Amino acid sequence: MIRLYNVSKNYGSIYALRDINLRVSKGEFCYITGPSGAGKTTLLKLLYGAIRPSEGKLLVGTHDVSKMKGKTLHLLRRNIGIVFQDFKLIPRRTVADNIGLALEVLGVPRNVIRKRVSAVLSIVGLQGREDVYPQFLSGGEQQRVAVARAIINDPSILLADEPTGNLDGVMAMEVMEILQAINLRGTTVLVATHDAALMQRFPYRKLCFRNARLESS
Amino acid sequence: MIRLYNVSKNYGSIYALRDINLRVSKGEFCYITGPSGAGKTTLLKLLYGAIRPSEGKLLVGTHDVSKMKGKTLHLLRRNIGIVFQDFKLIPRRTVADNIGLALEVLGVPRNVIRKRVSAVLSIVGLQGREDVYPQFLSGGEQQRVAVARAIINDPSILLADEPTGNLDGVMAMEVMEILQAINLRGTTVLVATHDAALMQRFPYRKLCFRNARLESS
Amino acid sequence: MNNSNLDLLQHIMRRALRSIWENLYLNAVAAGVIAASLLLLGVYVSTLLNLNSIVDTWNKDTHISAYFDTELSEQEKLSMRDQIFAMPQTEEVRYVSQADARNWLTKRVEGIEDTLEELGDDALPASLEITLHQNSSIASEIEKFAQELRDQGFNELDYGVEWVEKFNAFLQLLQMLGVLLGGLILIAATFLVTNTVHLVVYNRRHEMDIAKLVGASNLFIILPFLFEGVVQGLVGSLTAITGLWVIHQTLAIRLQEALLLEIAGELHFLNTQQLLLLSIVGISLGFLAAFIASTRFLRQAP
Amino acid sequence: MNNSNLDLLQHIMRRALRSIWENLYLNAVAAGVIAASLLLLGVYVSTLLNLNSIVDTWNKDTHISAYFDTELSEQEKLSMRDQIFAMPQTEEVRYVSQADARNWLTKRVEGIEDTLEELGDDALPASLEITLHQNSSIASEIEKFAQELRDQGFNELDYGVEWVEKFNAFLQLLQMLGVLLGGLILIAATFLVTNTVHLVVYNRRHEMDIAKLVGASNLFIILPFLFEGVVQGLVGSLTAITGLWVIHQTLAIRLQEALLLEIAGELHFLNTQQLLLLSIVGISLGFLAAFIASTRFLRQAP
Ligand SMILES: Nc1ncnc2c1ncn2[C@@H]1O[C@H](COP(=O)(O)OP(=O)(O)OP(=O)(O)O)[C@@H](O)[C@H]1O
Ligand SMILES: Nc1ncnc2c1ncn2[C@@H]1O[C@H](COP(=O)(O)OP(=O)(O)OP(=O)(O)O)[C@@H](O)[C@H]1O
Ligand SMILES: [Mg+2]
Ligand SMILES: [Mg+2]
Repeated sequence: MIRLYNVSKNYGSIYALRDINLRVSKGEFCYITGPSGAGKTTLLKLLYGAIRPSEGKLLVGTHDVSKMKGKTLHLLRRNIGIVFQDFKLIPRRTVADNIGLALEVLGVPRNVIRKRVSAVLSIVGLQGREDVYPQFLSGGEQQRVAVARAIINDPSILLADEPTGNLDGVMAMEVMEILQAINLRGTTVLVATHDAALMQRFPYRKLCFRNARLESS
Repeated sequence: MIRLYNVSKNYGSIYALRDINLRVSKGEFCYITGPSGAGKTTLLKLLYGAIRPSEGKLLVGTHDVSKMKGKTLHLLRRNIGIVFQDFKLIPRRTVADNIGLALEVLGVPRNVIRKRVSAVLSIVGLQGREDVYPQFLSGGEQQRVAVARAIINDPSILLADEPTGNLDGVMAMEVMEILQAINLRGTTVLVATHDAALMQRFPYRKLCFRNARLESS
Repeated sequence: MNNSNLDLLQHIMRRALRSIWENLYLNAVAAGVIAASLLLLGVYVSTLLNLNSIVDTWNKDTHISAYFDTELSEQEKLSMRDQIFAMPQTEEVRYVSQADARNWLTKRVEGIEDTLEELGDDALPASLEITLHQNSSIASEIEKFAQELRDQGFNELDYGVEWVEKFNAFLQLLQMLGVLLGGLILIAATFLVTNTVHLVVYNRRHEMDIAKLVGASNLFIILPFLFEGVVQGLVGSLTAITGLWVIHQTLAIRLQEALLLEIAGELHFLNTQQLLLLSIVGISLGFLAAFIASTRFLRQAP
Repeated sequence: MNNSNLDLLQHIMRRALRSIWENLYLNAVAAGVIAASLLLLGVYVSTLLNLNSIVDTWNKDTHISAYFDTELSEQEKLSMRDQIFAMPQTEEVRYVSQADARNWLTKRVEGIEDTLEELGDDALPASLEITLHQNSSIASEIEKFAQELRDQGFNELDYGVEWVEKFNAFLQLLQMLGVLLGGLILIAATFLVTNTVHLVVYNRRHEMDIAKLVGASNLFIILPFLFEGVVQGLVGSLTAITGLWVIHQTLAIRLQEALLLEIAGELHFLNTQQLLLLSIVGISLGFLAAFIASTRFLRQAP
């Protein structure tokens, strides 16, 4: 599903990732871990095409992401659900609009969108919060909205960047269970996280990054 | 230092805080904990005057915050250092400008600001990153910049909202040690956090919130 | 177009309307800039058109006065008139008797009345007022015609074409200036509107970035802006036309009453075709600006 | 002012300059709007002033022609002239002999020359051209003066004040319209500039919010904007003055050459005082807009 061949990403003299070789199969569940600044977010950004590798080749599904142009990028992204580290919610849109956007861009009818939105909201424990604006939610609630948006269109790949950073232990477990359930339905899941307790409780393959290098896999 | 008398905060029918009575002495170190949406951030916002209580009275130092007007609020805030849950860094300002802002508003000369900025940056482990823009930093690095800005003017109160949410275990300990050191110099420190491991390792008084109420203190 | 595309179009239209609503001020500014530039253009064009039509009437009025020798008999004068009427350039010939001439002068020069009375009927000569065909009413043609008249024995000719020619040259200058200014106005307007739309795009940049990240196609991003631009152009055009109409109704007509009625004839409003052209210019302006601003954004998006 | 306040001022000035630089486009728009409104005002005011001064020369030209009876001797005519010169309203009296009168008419009425020659010297009467003091040069006063002349035995008077009066009324209408339009322009400009500055504020809202949260006083927030507003006003005023100068140098002078030289005298540019006033209006506009926009922000900030 995901293959990296000698991928590097540098900003001037700063290397965010250096010479990464990696293969994640379809349906796998992987943690991406490592200290702050190790390159976890950078790896995810490469996978959804927000940045292009400085060197190397990068395949996601059937797409050669290292060569993809702006015009076709959306075809890749429609198969990927993303939970961003900084949530990336639109402040002036309600929770329902924020989550529904991922279906709007596919041309799903409004009434279908409405039903799916309230379904995923109750999955993340925010039922009835459709019409609230993100700025009126707590940090953890915003994070769960981000999770809801990522899973609404049943993506074949789910990328989650620190999806439990603002959640208490119980809630973090619940979110992990959601990700696990999605994984069981066949979705490839990559979770960047610092949370050792989480990784202990849900043991999966770990990709450990340190100083821009993949240390163990 | 901090006193709350029957403080409530509601948004329409939603109560973010309900009937809180609380007293934190000068020089104390307190955790504010509880599940997502319990009212932790709301408490901190009340303390630095971003929102006003719907009911009750709120004293911070010599200031009656529940009655403070916009014109005098800055006098309160100059004594408070704040680490925001969403960092609140200015995207188009370098790290140095972001951190220096807290001294600029006091009329500290530029050369003094420059020295203090590089001093606090090395405290949080980001020496030499003065001229980088926040969007080019990783989540954890941004969080440490936020910590640096909060401590630069030696505030008498430090409010930190989830200051280790984006940090790995080792880095989280380091930040906690910074907060501890500041506390030892006499600053009252309030840290909102979910991180049970942290609270175990650095045992201090815990204010547990649940459903907008202060459950234990 | 299948169902999904129809739904997509619906989403896009809703976004456009919402964006117009949420950025009402900026959209109003864009429409206002379009309206202002069209108004300027419209005022200029309609001023020019009206001046042109005034000059046309003046040109029609250009006539040659050919004075008869006082010695000629009435009979001879009339036969000469017929002769001149037969010339190809001639549109109309009017015989002005001595009495007519006296009337004319009396009306124009205050205080000369009594003087003329003292002088008696013979003071002013009779003349022919010759009006030429439109296409002969230009300075060079008139000069040629005058030469022919001289050949026929008229020694005194009177034709004041000079001032009209001068004014015509001035009009041509205005016209050239107008093309130049009009071009400049349109370029300036496109620039201003592009930048205003760019502010709208800037305001929604965060939202657009996120839309792209969750799989929006480029069309999904820019179509709402294009629609917005067309609406701006439409509103701007209608505003400009209303403004032109109001200006025409008040200022122009008042001006006409106050000063120009005698020389101006009637002032005309722009005709339907010209108004349509103006609207098309406005709508194209809005569309172009939106296109430039939104594709400029796409090139920067992650 | 202690040291810390000086440093604070330094920080504030640096922020203002940085904001101008970072929002160059919006600042240019604001300055441009100010420039455009001042330009409009300036063109209008200077047109009015020039028309006024033209009318003044016309008014000065208002004179009464009093025609002598042909029977009077040269001696009698001159003594009557002295008598009229002694009247309080009289500014100047010019004796126009028969020869002078003939010259005058010949110049003005084409084709009359020969006619007059045939008539001989006695055809036109001699007259007095009487110019009145400025404050007597209004219709009612002139009428009164004319009555006095009639009482003195002049039966033929000639004074064509009507058209000038009509034009004066038109000018007064223009002046009133100008005050109205000027007011509207200034209000519209304030609105536009306020909203443009509001966009600058909006762009920096996030930064201002954060500054407030780390302890910035209200003055620290709004002073940079006020400074920015003054700079906008200054730049706008200078641009407008340059524009006015260019317009004066090209259009006005060309117009004068083409059409108006004989009636217009010289067209004047605005004087230093008027230009200064224009600049003050511009700067106040920028300041006011910045004040409104930035304090509006303060009321919304957390
Ligand atoms: N656009 C950029 N320009 C310059 N440097 C960058 C840019 N993006 C990332 N970096 C640097 O690359 C390094 C890796 O960043 P990345 O965001 O991948 O870290 P991370 O593993 O996600 O850290 P965290 O756990 O703190 O989120 C960091 O040191 C960061 O400063
Ligand atoms: N401006 C607001 N309008 C409406 N509801 C609000 C507003 N601000 C906060 N709330 C609600 O108040 C509750 C408490 O929010 P708060 O941010 O204090 O939670 P928290 O304890 O910080 O949670 P987290 O750990 O997720 O950050 C939440 O349910 C939130 O949705
Ligand atoms: Mg990261
Ligand atoms: Mg919170």
